[in-house]
Amino acid sequence: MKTVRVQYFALLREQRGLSQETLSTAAPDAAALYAELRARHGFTLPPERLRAAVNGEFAAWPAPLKDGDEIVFIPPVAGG
Amino acid sequence: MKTVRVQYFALLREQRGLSQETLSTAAPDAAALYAELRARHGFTLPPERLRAAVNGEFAAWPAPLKDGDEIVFIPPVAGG
Amino acid sequence: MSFRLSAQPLDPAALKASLADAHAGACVTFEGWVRNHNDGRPVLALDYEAYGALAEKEGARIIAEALEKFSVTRVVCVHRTGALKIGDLAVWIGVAAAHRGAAFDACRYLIDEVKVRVPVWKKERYADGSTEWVNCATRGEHPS
Amino acid sequence: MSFRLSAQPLDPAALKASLADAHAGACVTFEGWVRNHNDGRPVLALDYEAYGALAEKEGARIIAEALEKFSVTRVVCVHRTGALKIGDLAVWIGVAAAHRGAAFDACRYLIDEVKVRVPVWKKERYADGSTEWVNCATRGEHPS
Repeated sequence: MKTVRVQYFALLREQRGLSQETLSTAAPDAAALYAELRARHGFTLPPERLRAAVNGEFAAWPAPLKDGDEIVFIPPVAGG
Repeated sequence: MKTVRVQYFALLREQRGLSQETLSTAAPDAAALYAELRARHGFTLPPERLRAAVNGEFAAWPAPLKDGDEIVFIPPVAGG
Repeated sequence: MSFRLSAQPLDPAALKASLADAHAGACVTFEGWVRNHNDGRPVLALDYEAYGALAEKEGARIIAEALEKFSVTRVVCVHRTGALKIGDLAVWIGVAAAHRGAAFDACRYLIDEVKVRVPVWKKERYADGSTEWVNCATRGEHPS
Repeated sequence: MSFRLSAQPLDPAALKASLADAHAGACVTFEGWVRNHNDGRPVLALDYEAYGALAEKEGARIIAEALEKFSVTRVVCVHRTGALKIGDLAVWIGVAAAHRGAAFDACRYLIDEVKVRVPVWKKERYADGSTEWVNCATRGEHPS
Protein backbone atom coordinates (compact mmCIF):
# COMPACT_ATOMS: atom_id res chain seq x y z
CA MET A 1 0.00 0.00 0.00
CA LYS A 2 1.10 3.56 -0.68
CA THR A 3 -0.26 6.92 0.34
CA VAL A 4 -1.08 9.42 -2.44
CA ARG A 5 -2.86 12.74 -2.67
CA VAL A 6 -5.58 13.21 -5.31
CA GLN A 7 -6.85 16.62 -6.42
CA TYR A 8 -10.21 16.94 -8.14
CA PHE A 9 -11.35 19.62 -10.56
CA ALA A 10 -14.57 20.53 -12.33
CA LEU A 11 -16.99 17.64 -12.83
CA LEU A 12 -14.83 15.19 -10.86
CA ARG A 13 -14.67 17.63 -7.94
CA GLU A 14 -18.44 17.91 -7.91
CA GLN A 15 -19.00 14.18 -8.24
CA ARG A 16 -16.50 13.47 -5.47
CA GLY A 17 -17.82 16.31 -3.32
CA LEU A 18 -14.37 17.52 -2.35
CA SER A 19 -11.28 19.13 -3.90
CA GLN A 20 -8.61 16.80 -2.61
CA GLU A 21 -8.04 13.79 -0.45
CA THR A 22 -5.14 11.74 0.77
CA LEU A 23 -5.69 8.02 0.55
CA SER A 24 -4.02 4.64 0.74
CA THR A 25 -4.12 2.49 -2.34
CA ALA A 26 -2.61 -0.65 -3.82
CA ALA A 27 -3.07 0.71 -7.35
CA PRO A 28 0.21 0.33 -9.25
CA ASP A 29 -0.48 3.16 -11.69
CA ALA A 30 -2.82 6.07 -12.45
CA ALA A 31 -5.08 3.90 -14.61
CA ALA A 32 -5.70 1.45 -11.79
CA LEU A 33 -6.20 4.28 -9.30
CA TYR A 34 -8.83 5.93 -11.49
CA ALA A 35 -10.63 2.61 -11.94
CA GLU A 36 -10.66 2.13 -8.17
CA LEU A 37 -11.95 5.67 -7.47
CA ARG A 38 -14.47 5.55 -10.29
CA ALA A 39 -15.96 2.36 -8.90
CA ARG A 40 -16.11 3.88 -5.41
CA HIS A 41 -17.55 7.31 -6.34
CA GLY A 42 -19.47 6.71 -9.55
CA PHE A 43 -17.50 9.12 -11.75
CA THR A 44 -19.30 9.34 -15.10
CA LEU A 45 -16.24 10.14 -17.24
CA PRO A 46 -14.58 7.10 -18.77
CA PRO A 47 -10.77 7.10 -18.55
CA GLU A 48 -10.35 7.56 -22.32
CA ARG A 49 -11.82 11.06 -21.91
CA LEU A 50 -9.34 12.00 -19.17
CA ARG A 51 -5.64 12.69 -18.93
CA ALA A 52 -3.57 11.97 -15.87
CA ALA A 53 -1.08 14.27 -14.17
CA VAL A 54 1.41 13.20 -11.52
CA ASN A 55 3.33 15.69 -9.39
CA GLY A 56 2.27 18.67 -11.49
CA GLU A 57 3.02 17.23 -14.92
CA PHE A 58 1.11 15.25 -17.53
CA ALA A 59 1.86 11.55 -17.10
CA ALA A 60 1.17 8.34 -19.00
CA TRP A 61 -1.61 6.22 -17.49
CA PRO A 62 0.65 3.20 -16.94
CA ALA A 63 3.47 5.15 -15.24
CA PRO A 64 4.03 3.56 -11.78
CA LEU A 65 2.80 5.47 -8.72
CA LYS A 66 4.95 5.83 -5.65
CA ASP A 67 4.35 6.82 -2.10
CA GLY A 68 3.68 10.55 -1.71
CA ASP A 69 2.67 11.19 -5.34
CA GLU A 70 0.12 13.87 -6.12
CA ILE A 71 -2.33 12.80 -8.80
CA VAL A 72 -4.85 14.77 -10.84
CA PHE A 73 -7.33 13.29 -13.29
CA ILE A 74 -7.95 15.93 -15.94
CA PRO A 75 -11.45 16.09 -17.45
CA PRO A 76 -11.87 17.34 -21.05
CA VAL A 77 -10.72 20.95 -21.02
CA ALA A 78 -12.84 23.88 -22.20
CA GLY A 79 -10.85 27.08 -22.02
CA GLY A 80 -11.33 30.26 -23.96
CA MET B 1 -11.88 70.54 -76.09
CA LYS B 2 -13.40 69.81 -72.68
CA THR B 3 -12.76 71.18 -69.24
CA VAL B 4 -11.93 68.68 -66.49
CA ARG B 5 -10.69 68.86 -62.93
CA VAL B 6 -7.73 66.72 -61.88
CA GLN B 7 -6.88 65.95 -58.26
CA TYR B 8 -3.40 64.79 -57.31
CA PHE B 9 -2.35 62.68 -54.35
CA ALA B 10 0.91 61.49 -52.84
CA LEU B 11 3.82 61.25 -55.29
CA LEU B 12 1.81 62.78 -58.15
CA ARG B 13 0.80 65.74 -55.96
CA GLU B 14 4.43 66.38 -55.10
CA GLN B 15 5.65 65.99 -58.67
CA ARG B 16 2.91 68.30 -59.95
CA GLY B 17 3.39 70.74 -57.07
CA LEU B 18 -0.33 71.18 -56.46
CA SER B 19 -3.35 69.23 -55.25
CA GLN B 20 -5.76 70.00 -58.03
CA GLU B 21 -6.17 71.91 -61.23
CA THR B 22 -8.85 72.59 -63.78
CA LEU B 23 -7.68 72.29 -67.35
CA SER B 24 -8.79 72.09 -70.96
CA THR B 25 -7.89 68.99 -72.88
CA ALA B 26 -8.61 67.18 -76.09
CA ALA B 27 -7.84 63.82 -74.47
CA PRO B 28 -10.69 61.41 -75.23
CA ASP B 29 -10.11 59.22 -72.16
CA ALA B 30 -8.19 58.95 -68.90
CA ALA B 31 -5.32 57.12 -70.56
CA ALA B 32 -4.74 59.90 -73.05
CA LEU B 33 -5.08 62.54 -70.33
CA TYR B 34 -2.44 60.87 -68.18
CA ALA B 35 -0.09 60.57 -71.14
CA GLU B 36 -0.56 64.30 -71.84
CA LEU B 37 0.02 65.32 -68.20
CA ARG B 38 2.93 62.92 -67.76
CA ALA B 39 4.70 64.43 -70.77
CA ARG B 40 4.05 67.95 -69.47
CA HIS B 41 5.03 67.39 -65.80
CA GLY B 42 7.50 64.52 -65.90
CA PHE B 43 5.54 62.11 -63.68
CA THR B 44 7.75 59.11 -62.99
CA LEU B 45 4.98 56.55 -62.53
CA PRO B 46 4.08 54.65 -65.70
CA PRO B 47 0.32 54.26 -66.29
CA GLU B 48 0.43 50.51 -65.67
CA ARG B 49 1.25 51.26 -62.01
CA LEU B 50 -1.76 53.59 -61.64
CA ARG B 51 -5.51 53.24 -61.54
CA ALA B 52 -7.89 55.91 -62.77
CA ALA B 53 -10.95 57.27 -60.97
CA VAL B 54 -13.61 59.45 -62.57
CA ASN B 55 -16.20 61.33 -60.54
CA GLY B 56 -15.33 59.57 -57.31
CA GLU B 57 -15.31 55.99 -58.61
CA PHE B 58 -12.74 53.67 -60.13
CA ALA B 59 -12.94 53.81 -63.92
CA ALA B 60 -11.45 51.95 -66.85
CA TRP B 61 -8.63 53.79 -68.61
CA PRO B 62 -10.42 53.86 -71.99
CA ALA B 63 -13.75 55.16 -70.60
CA PRO B 64 -14.55 58.41 -72.48
CA LEU B 65 -14.11 61.69 -70.59
CA LYS B 66 -16.75 64.37 -70.77
CA ASP B 67 -16.86 68.04 -69.91
CA GLY B 68 -16.88 68.67 -66.15
CA ASP B 69 -15.45 65.27 -65.14
CA GLU B 70 -13.28 65.02 -62.04
CA ILE B 71 -10.30 62.73 -62.57
CA VAL B 72 -7.87 61.19 -60.11
CA PHE B 73 -4.84 59.12 -61.03
CA ILE B 74 -4.25 56.71 -58.16
CA PRO B 75 -0.63 55.78 -57.37
CA PRO B 76 0.12 52.35 -55.87
CA VAL B 77 -1.56 52.33 -52.47
CA ALA B 78 0.21 51.60 -49.20
CA GLY B 79 -2.28 51.60 -46.37
CA GLY B 80 -2.05 49.89 -43.00
CA MET C 1 6.10 36.32 -23.11
CA SER C 2 3.84 34.94 -20.45
CA PHE C 3 0.80 32.84 -19.78
CA ARG C 4 -1.14 33.76 -16.67
CA LEU C 5 -4.35 32.92 -14.93
CA SER C 6 -6.29 35.74 -13.33
CA ALA C 7 -9.11 35.62 -10.81
CA GLN C 8 -9.67 39.35 -11.45
CA PRO C 9 -11.16 41.08 -14.51
CA LEU C 10 -8.64 41.54 -17.33
CA ASP C 11 -7.52 44.97 -18.51
CA PRO C 12 -7.01 44.73 -22.29
CA ALA C 13 -5.53 48.22 -22.60
CA ALA C 14 -2.82 47.48 -20.06
CA LEU C 15 -2.17 44.07 -21.57
CA LYS C 16 -1.83 45.53 -25.04
CA ALA C 17 0.51 48.24 -23.79
CA SER C 18 2.84 45.47 -22.62
CA LEU C 19 3.26 44.40 -26.27
CA ALA C 20 4.54 47.80 -27.42
CA ASP C 21 7.71 47.48 -29.45
CA ALA C 22 9.22 49.89 -31.96
CA HIS C 23 10.16 46.93 -34.19
CA ALA C 24 6.57 45.72 -34.45
CA GLY C 25 4.33 46.76 -37.32
CA ALA C 26 1.40 44.49 -36.52
CA CYS C 27 -0.53 43.56 -33.42
CA VAL C 28 -3.25 40.93 -33.45
CA THR C 29 -5.39 40.26 -30.40
CA PHE C 30 -7.94 37.60 -29.63
CA GLU C 31 -10.57 38.07 -26.95
CA GLY C 32 -12.86 35.28 -25.84
CA TRP C 33 -16.15 36.75 -24.63
CA VAL C 34 -18.84 34.97 -22.65
CA ARG C 35 -21.70 34.69 -25.12
CA ASN C 36 -25.35 34.29 -24.33
CA HIS C 37 -25.82 30.95 -26.04
CA ASN C 38 -23.97 27.71 -26.69
CA ASP C 39 -25.15 24.83 -28.85
CA GLY C 40 -28.52 26.54 -29.04
CA ARG C 41 -29.05 26.83 -25.27
CA PRO C 42 -29.38 30.25 -23.59
CA VAL C 43 -26.46 30.77 -21.21
CA LEU C 44 -26.75 33.10 -18.19
CA ALA C 45 -23.25 32.89 -16.74
CA LEU C 46 -20.10 30.81 -16.55
CA ASP C 47 -17.67 29.54 -13.96
CA TYR C 48 -14.08 28.90 -14.98
CA GLU C 49 -11.92 26.62 -12.89
CA ALA C 50 -8.24 25.85 -13.52
CA TYR C 51 -5.57 23.46 -12.34
CA GLY C 52 -3.28 26.42 -11.83
CA ALA C 53 0.19 24.89 -11.63
CA LEU C 54 -0.19 22.74 -14.71
CA ALA C 55 -2.20 25.37 -16.64
CA GLU C 56 0.66 27.84 -16.32
CA LYS C 57 3.25 25.25 -17.33
CA GLU C 58 1.27 24.12 -20.36
CA GLY C 59 0.47 27.73 -21.33
CA ALA C 60 4.18 28.59 -21.18
CA ARG C 61 4.96 25.63 -23.42
CA ILE C 62 2.38 26.77 -25.97
CA ILE C 63 3.89 30.26 -26.01
CA ALA C 64 7.38 28.79 -26.46
CA GLU C 65 6.08 26.78 -29.42
CA ALA C 66 4.53 29.90 -30.98
CA LEU C 67 7.82 31.80 -30.61
CA GLU C 68 9.62 28.92 -32.29
CA LYS C 69 7.14 28.57 -35.17
CA PHE C 70 6.35 32.21 -35.96
CA SER C 71 8.42 35.35 -36.35
CA VAL C 72 6.82 37.42 -33.60
CA THR C 73 8.29 39.88 -31.14
CA ARG C 74 5.97 39.68 -28.10
CA VAL C 75 3.20 37.41 -26.85
CA VAL C 76 0.90 37.66 -23.86
CA CYS C 77 -1.94 35.34 -22.86
CA VAL C 78 -4.15 35.65 -19.79
CA HIS C 79 -7.08 33.41 -18.89
CA ARG C 80 -9.77 34.25 -16.35
CA THR C 81 -10.91 31.99 -13.55
CA GLY C 82 -13.99 32.38 -11.39
CA ALA C 83 -17.54 33.55 -12.05
CA LEU C 84 -18.14 35.44 -15.33
CA LYS C 85 -21.27 36.94 -16.79
CA ILE C 86 -22.39 37.52 -20.38
CA GLY C 87 -20.02 39.83 -22.23
CA ASP C 88 -17.16 39.33 -19.79
CA LEU C 89 -13.68 38.75 -21.10
CA ALA C 90 -12.62 35.11 -20.50
CA VAL C 91 -9.28 35.05 -22.33
CA TRP C 92 -7.02 37.68 -23.85
CA ILE C 93 -4.20 36.88 -26.26
CA GLY C 94 -2.03 39.51 -27.89
CA VAL C 95 0.79 39.09 -30.38
CA ALA C 96 3.11 41.74 -31.83
CA ALA C 97 5.24 41.09 -34.91
CA ALA C 98 7.12 42.93 -37.62
CA HIS C 99 4.60 41.64 -40.19
CA ARG C 100 0.93 40.82 -39.93
CA GLY C 101 1.01 37.27 -41.32
CA ALA C 102 3.06 35.98 -38.40
CA ALA C 103 0.93 37.90 -35.90
CA PHE C 104 -2.31 36.36 -37.20
CA ASP C 105 -0.85 32.86 -37.43
CA ALA C 106 0.68 32.96 -33.96
CA CYS C 107 -2.49 34.35 -32.35
CA ARG C 108 -4.61 31.66 -33.98
CA TYR C 109 -2.15 28.95 -32.94
CA LEU C 110 -2.17 30.17 -29.34
CA ILE C 111 -5.93 30.18 -28.85
CA ASP C 112 -6.39 26.88 -30.70
CA GLU C 113 -3.81 25.16 -28.49
CA VAL C 114 -4.90 26.84 -25.26
CA LYS C 115 -8.47 25.66 -25.81
CA VAL C 116 -7.52 22.01 -26.11
CA ARG C 117 -4.45 21.66 -23.91
CA VAL C 118 -4.57 23.99 -20.92
CA PRO C 119 -6.39 22.48 -17.93
CA VAL C 120 -9.19 25.02 -17.59
CA TRP C 121 -12.84 24.02 -17.32
CA LYS C 122 -16.02 25.91 -17.97
CA LYS C 123 -19.37 25.35 -16.29
CA GLU C 124 -22.31 26.91 -18.06
CA ARG C 125 -25.37 28.09 -16.14
CA TYR C 126 -28.51 27.97 -18.25
CA ALA C 127 -31.75 29.92 -18.18
CA ASP C 128 -33.66 26.84 -17.01
CA GLY C 129 -31.54 26.60 -13.85
CA SER C 130 -29.47 23.64 -14.99
CA THR C 131 -25.68 23.67 -15.32
CA GLU C 132 -23.16 21.70 -17.32
CA TRP C 133 -19.40 21.29 -17.47
CA VAL C 134 -18.68 21.93 -21.13
CA ASN C 135 -17.26 18.90 -23.00
CA CYS C 136 -17.84 16.64 -19.98
CA ALA C 137 -21.18 15.13 -20.94
CA THR C 138 -21.07 11.34 -21.17
CA ARG C 139 -23.34 8.84 -22.83
CA GLY C 140 -26.27 8.15 -20.56
CA GLU C 141 -26.36 11.70 -19.19
CA HIS C 142 -27.74 13.14 -22.41
CA PRO C 143 -29.72 10.84 -24.64
CA SER C 144 -28.79 11.81 -28.18
CA MET D 1 -20.14 48.11 -39.77
CA SER D 2 -18.12 51.05 -40.95
CA PHE D 3 -14.91 52.11 -42.59
CA ARG D 4 -13.66 55.51 -41.59
CA LEU D 5 -10.65 57.74 -42.02
CA SER D 6 -9.45 59.72 -39.03
CA ALA D 7 -7.07 62.65 -38.87
CA GLN D 8 -7.03 62.25 -35.08
CA PRO D 9 -5.39 59.53 -32.96
CA LEU D 10 -7.48 56.36 -32.70
CA ASP D 11 -8.95 55.13 -29.42
CA PRO D 12 -8.83 51.32 -29.50
CA ALA D 13 -10.79 50.90 -26.26
CA ALA D 14 -13.71 52.95 -27.57
CA LEU D 15 -13.57 51.23 -30.94
CA LYS D 16 -13.60 47.82 -29.35
CA ALA D 17 -16.52 48.76 -27.10
CA SER D 18 -18.51 49.43 -30.27
CA LEU D 19 -18.19 45.72 -31.16
CA ALA D 20 -19.81 44.52 -27.92
CA ASP D 21 -22.53 42.00 -28.62
CA ALA D 22 -24.01 39.35 -26.32
CA HIS D 23 -24.10 36.91 -29.24
CA ALA D 24 -20.38 37.18 -29.89
CA GLY D 25 -17.92 34.75 -28.33
CA ALA D 26 -14.81 35.94 -30.17
CA CYS D 27 -13.26 39.27 -30.98
CA VAL D 28 -10.17 39.58 -33.16
CA THR D 29 -8.45 42.90 -33.68
CA PHE D 30 -5.65 43.97 -35.96
CA GLU D 31 -3.57 47.05 -35.26
CA GLY D 32 -1.06 48.43 -37.73
CA TRP D 33 1.72 50.19 -35.84
CA VAL D 34 4.33 52.51 -37.29
CA ARG D 35 7.54 50.53 -37.00
CA ASN D 36 11.04 51.88 -36.86
CA HIS D 37 12.30 50.17 -39.99
CA ASN D 38 11.13 49.10 -43.43
CA ASP D 39 13.08 47.08 -45.96
CA GLY D 40 16.12 47.48 -43.72
CA ARG D 41 16.01 51.29 -43.59
CA PRO D 42 15.53 53.12 -40.28
CA VAL D 43 12.21 55.02 -40.35
CA LEU D 44 11.66 58.11 -38.21
CA ALA D 45 8.06 58.99 -39.03
CA LEU D 46 5.29 58.58 -41.58
CA ASP D 47 2.72 60.69 -43.37
CA TYR D 48 -0.52 59.09 -44.49
CA GLU D 49 -2.57 60.73 -47.20
CA ALA D 50 -5.94 59.49 -48.48
CA TYR D 51 -8.34 60.13 -51.32
CA GLY D 52 -11.12 60.38 -48.78
CA ALA D 53 -14.28 59.96 -50.83
CA LEU D 54 -13.10 56.90 -52.71
CA ALA D 55 -11.28 55.43 -49.70
CA GLU D 56 -14.50 55.37 -47.70
CA LYS D 57 -16.46 53.85 -50.60
CA GLU D 58 -13.89 51.14 -51.22
CA GLY D 59 -13.54 50.47 -47.49
CA ALA D 60 -17.31 50.06 -47.20
CA ARG D 61 -17.25 47.60 -50.11
CA ILE D 62 -14.52 45.54 -48.43
CA ILE D 63 -16.56 45.39 -45.22
CA ALA D 64 -19.66 44.33 -47.16
CA GLU D 65 -17.63 41.54 -48.77
CA ALA D 66 -16.39 40.37 -45.37
CA LEU D 67 -19.95 40.27 -44.01
CA GLU D 68 -20.98 38.23 -47.02
CA LYS D 69 -18.07 35.78 -46.82
CA PHE D 70 -17.76 35.25 -43.07
CA SER D 71 -20.21 34.64 -40.25
CA VAL D 72 -19.41 37.69 -38.14
CA THR D 73 -21.62 39.97 -36.08
CA ARG D 74 -19.79 43.32 -36.13
CA VAL D 75 -16.92 44.92 -38.01
CA VAL D 76 -15.16 48.26 -37.60
CA CYS D 77 -12.17 49.61 -39.52
CA VAL D 78 -10.54 53.00 -39.06
CA HIS D 79 -7.46 54.27 -40.87
CA ARG D 80 -5.36 57.23 -39.79
CA THR D 81 -4.32 60.10 -42.02
CA GLY D 82 -1.70 62.75 -41.32
CA ALA D 83 1.66 62.70 -39.56
CA LEU D 84 2.45 59.66 -37.41
CA LYS D 85 5.49 58.75 -35.35
CA ILE D 86 7.05 55.41 -34.39
CA GLY D 87 4.65 53.29 -32.35
CA ASP D 88 1.56 55.23 -33.44
CA LEU D 89 -1.54 53.35 -34.46
CA ALA D 90 -2.08 53.64 -38.23
CA VAL D 91 -5.05 51.31 -38.70
CA TRP D 92 -7.45 49.53 -36.36
CA ILE D 93 -9.70 46.68 -37.45
CA GLY D 94 -11.99 44.81 -35.08
CA VAL D 95 -14.30 41.89 -35.77
CA ALA D 96 -16.76 40.19 -33.43
CA ALA D 97 -18.25 36.78 -34.21
CA ALA D 98 -19.96 33.87 -32.50
CA HIS D 99 -16.93 31.69 -33.24
CA ARG D 100 -13.24 32.49 -33.51
CA GLY D 101 -12.55 31.00 -36.94
CA ALA D 102 -14.79 33.50 -38.70
CA ALA D 103 -13.41 36.38 -36.63
CA PHE D 104 -9.80 35.56 -37.57
CA ASP D 105 -10.62 34.97 -41.23
CA ALA D 106 -12.65 38.16 -41.59
CA CYS D 107 -10.04 40.31 -39.83
CA ARG D 108 -7.30 38.94 -42.05
CA TYR D 109 -9.41 39.48 -45.16
CA LEU D 110 -10.13 43.07 -44.18
CA ILE D 111 -6.54 44.14 -43.62
CA ASP D 112 -5.29 42.28 -46.69
CA GLU D 113 -7.86 43.99 -48.93
CA VAL D 114 -7.56 47.42 -47.30
CA LYS D 115 -3.82 47.38 -47.88
CA VAL D 116 -4.09 46.81 -51.60
CA ARG D 117 -7.37 48.48 -52.56
CA VAL D 118 -8.08 51.54 -50.42
CA PRO D 119 -6.51 54.73 -51.82
CA VAL D 120 -4.24 55.60 -48.92
CA TRP D 121 -0.58 56.43 -49.36
CA LYS D 122 2.32 56.36 -46.97
CA LYS D 123 5.42 58.52 -47.10
CA GLU D 124 8.30 57.33 -45.00
CA ARG D 125 10.80 59.75 -43.49
CA TYR D 126 14.21 58.17 -42.99
CA ALA D 127 17.05 58.83 -40.56
CA ASP D 128 19.25 60.16 -43.39
CA GLY D 129 16.74 62.93 -44.16
CA SER D 130 15.35 61.38 -47.32
CA THR D 131 11.70 60.43 -47.86
CA GLU D 132 9.85 57.98 -50.06
CA TRP D 133 6.28 57.23 -51.04
CA VAL D 134 6.05 53.52 -50.29
CA ASN D 135 5.43 51.36 -53.38
CA CYS D 136 5.91 54.34 -55.70
CA ALA D 137 9.54 53.86 -56.64
CA THR D 138 10.07 53.45 -60.38
CA ARG D 139 12.96 52.08 -62.37
CA GLY D 140 15.54 54.77 -62.77
CA GLU D 141 14.84 56.28 -59.37
CA HIS D 142 16.41 53.36 -57.52
CA PRO D 143 19.01 51.32 -59.35
CA SER D 144 18.40 47.73 -58.29
